[in-house]
Amino acid sequence: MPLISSFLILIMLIAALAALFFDNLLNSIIAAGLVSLIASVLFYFLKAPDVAMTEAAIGAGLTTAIFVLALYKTERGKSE
Amino acid sequence: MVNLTLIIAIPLLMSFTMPIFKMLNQKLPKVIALLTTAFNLLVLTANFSQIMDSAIIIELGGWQAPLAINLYVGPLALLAAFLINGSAFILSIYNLTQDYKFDDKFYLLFLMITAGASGMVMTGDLFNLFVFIEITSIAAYSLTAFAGRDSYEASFKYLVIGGIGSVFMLLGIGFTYSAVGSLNLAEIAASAGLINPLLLQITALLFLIGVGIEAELFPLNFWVPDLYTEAPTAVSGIMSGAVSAAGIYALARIFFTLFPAQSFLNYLLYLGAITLILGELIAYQQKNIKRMLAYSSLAQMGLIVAVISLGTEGAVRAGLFQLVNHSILKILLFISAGVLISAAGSKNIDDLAGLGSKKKTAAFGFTIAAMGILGVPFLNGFISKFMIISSSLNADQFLLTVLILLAAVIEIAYYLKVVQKLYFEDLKIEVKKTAVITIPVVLLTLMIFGLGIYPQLIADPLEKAAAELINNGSYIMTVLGGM
Amino acid sequence: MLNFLEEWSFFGGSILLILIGLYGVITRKNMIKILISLALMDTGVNLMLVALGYVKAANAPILNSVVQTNTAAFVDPIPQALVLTSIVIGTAVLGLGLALVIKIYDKFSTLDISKIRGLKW
Amino acid sequence: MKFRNFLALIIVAVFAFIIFQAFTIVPAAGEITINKFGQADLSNRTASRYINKNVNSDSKKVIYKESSNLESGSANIVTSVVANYRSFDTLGEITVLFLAAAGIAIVLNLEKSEKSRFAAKEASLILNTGIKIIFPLLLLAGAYIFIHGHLSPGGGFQGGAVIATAFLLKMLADYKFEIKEKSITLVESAAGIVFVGLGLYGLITRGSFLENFLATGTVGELFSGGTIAVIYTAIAFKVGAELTNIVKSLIEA
Repeated sequence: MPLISSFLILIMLIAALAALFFDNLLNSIIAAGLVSLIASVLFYFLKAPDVAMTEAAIGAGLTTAIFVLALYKTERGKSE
Repeated sequence: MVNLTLIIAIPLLMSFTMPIFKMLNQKLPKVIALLTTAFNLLVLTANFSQIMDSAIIIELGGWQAPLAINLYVGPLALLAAFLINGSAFILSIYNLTQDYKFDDKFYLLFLMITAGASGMVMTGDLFNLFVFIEITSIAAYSLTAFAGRDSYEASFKYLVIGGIGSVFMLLGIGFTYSAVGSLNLAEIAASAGLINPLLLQITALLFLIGVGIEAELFPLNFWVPDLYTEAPTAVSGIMSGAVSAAGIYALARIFFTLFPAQSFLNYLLYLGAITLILGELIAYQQKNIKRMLAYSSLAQMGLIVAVISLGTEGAVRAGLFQLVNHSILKILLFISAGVLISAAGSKNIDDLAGLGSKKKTAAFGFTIAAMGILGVPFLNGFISKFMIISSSLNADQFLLTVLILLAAVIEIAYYLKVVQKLYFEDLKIEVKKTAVITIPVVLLTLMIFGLGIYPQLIADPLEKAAAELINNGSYIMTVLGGM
Repeated sequence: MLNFLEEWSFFGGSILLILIGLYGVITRKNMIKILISLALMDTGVNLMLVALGYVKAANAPILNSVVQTNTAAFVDPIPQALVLTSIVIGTAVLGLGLALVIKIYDKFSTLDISKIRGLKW
Repeated sequence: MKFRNFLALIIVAVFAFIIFQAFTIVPAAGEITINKFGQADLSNRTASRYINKNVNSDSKKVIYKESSNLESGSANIVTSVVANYRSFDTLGEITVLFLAAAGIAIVLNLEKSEKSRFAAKEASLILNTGIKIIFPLLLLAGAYIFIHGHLSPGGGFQGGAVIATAFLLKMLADYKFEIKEKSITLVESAAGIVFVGLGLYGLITRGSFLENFLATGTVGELFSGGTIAVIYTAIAFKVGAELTNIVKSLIEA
């Protein structure tokens, strides 16, 4: 169990760094969504199913969606 | 006696209903805002004598005091709540003459910034404090953006720095809860002596970052000038008069009641002194009148924090008195400056030349308030300045005293520059039609003279508030009494 | 090794996430990336809070047909409740921030803060 | 540019140093500090009162589907904290969301610019049919989540978020689908009024804001928990409406 969670945390940190250093904003947003998604699995490991559900629905789902919407309202929408 | 929860509950109810009011009648939102703030003042007045006697604890949800969320309203909280709701009331009168686009949303945000700040000063629970800080800041971000144009950038800047602050504050809450096992301020204060000193320092730093943003403390205050410059006048007024007061209150609560230690207060003293001097120096160079007021506001906040963190009873009383005066004076300055700006159609101080003959009320208001800040005798600023200097001398802080006097000199220079422009230069521009602000100016001027000539009006609450702040034992006893 | 991982992975990971977010907020010039960094910080601190309330080999704080009584060991429910609140608040702040970003983009046609007057910091 | 990154690294390193120190503290005798991972001691935390449901009443054994008329009747303890013991925080939190929704609407509509709705102009048959099936299912799932909030994981926020997601998908897939702003506002306001109204009713009848005034029933039954279910329903409607409002503003900006 510690191995699985440590591995997930490692991936989460890599995804977080990737979110900062990707050139493409869409990739960044998706990486940030991945961070939230992994966080929600980690919340489940920490015996917090309520928080896991909220993080998955709001953090990983809706937040990513509004980021993408904002992206298409700005750079992506006007240049292409 | 009326239940003090209503101060938060009624504005909440009114904000939620505001869109419906707007559907009923276009004019209703601004009237509702005025009535709600008036109602809050009445509730506070009704509880005044009781609180002066002994602090009121209100249990929320019917749960016993230290175990769930409770409100704690002592003299200090009462003083701050009066300031906040009084500022909101006066600015609501001012707002009657203003027309905002989306006025239902403006007024619901305006009410919530008031309720959020009142909640900040009344709550007795650490996480609840965080929630109220967030309510206040989100309302402030949105209200800042209300002016359109350049205000979006100011709002974005504030949002980012506020977001970072809330993360650190939340981390501090987590550490505190993990160590103490409770979120109640009194319980934390009771076991603060047991916390490992290093952990205490780290937690205090985290809270300083979180709350220092609201209290406009150096170096977390670089968003303030932009915000005050770009936001609508009523918003600058409420931010300067109410929100920063709530921020100072929260800071004082954390560093006097929660983690009382002289070493932390010393750091606060340095931070406050730096804020004071930097603020005054930058204010002196400003050409934009609102920016000048913003930096002057920062400097005043620094002064108040520095004086309060001297930690003696006289100093705390002087600092609190200065806080009251600052709220009154800055609101008057902001609304009269707002009228002058719209009359001239420019924020540049040079363009305001000669307006003293045309916009008599506004120019009069600005002058009186400027005199108050400078500490002219018979105005309220004189007495608080006097108290501040004597208390800092009593505490053997000569350097601080010199700094305060130096700051006062710089203040005189830049405020008199504006007054001189208003009255002693020729009118160069075409004067535009503006709103009438007679009632708020008269009310505020009365307060300035009232407190200046008869300061005993407020002496008793100030004394009790200072005593409450310095001795946290009574706070702990009142909340945990039954345990 | 396993013990070390068990003890430190959650605390270390969440603090690192906060710090990565902080680094991003300070250094990134793209406004959307600044908000992404803020979201990372939020996630990190939420993870931290829940991890502080974790109890080894305890149950999720829900009574059900398997865990029937309050005498069983539970993880701390309070940080979980706080985190529920904090997640929603974080989303609210991000939404408002993105709305501001859209308007600023309308004005300057760029997301780069170094090219926007009044946003250089 | 390079200097800025270097400075940021130093700031981050300082913070890392400060914060990590908190975890390495070895407390002296009698001192308290942060608990080690997995070793939170609940017995002296407020949480134990919430778990044993003995904040106001005496300690007794709580048994699933047997104990009744407890001070807080929810089987999900997180729910009883969120919607009962600390419901004032929750009221504050939905207020934050409400303010954010209002702020977003202001910011995006204050100065009119040309608006283009972000949605699929001509949805394919598969997308159209898919969304027709998924939309009611998601609404149903959302409702299930918040109605069972006091029994199983989930509750008002999660249910509200799922409902908002349903509307988001519908708005993205169907260009003609529009929600009237007025109806969202009414739902938002009504749910908020219900929440505060519950609080005020508790204040009037029981003497404390947000105090529970309904029977709490038997732990684990659907009809239990007193006002928790009502509060969570109000929260779900409010969160759902607010998130939908935020998404709608962003889509139509």
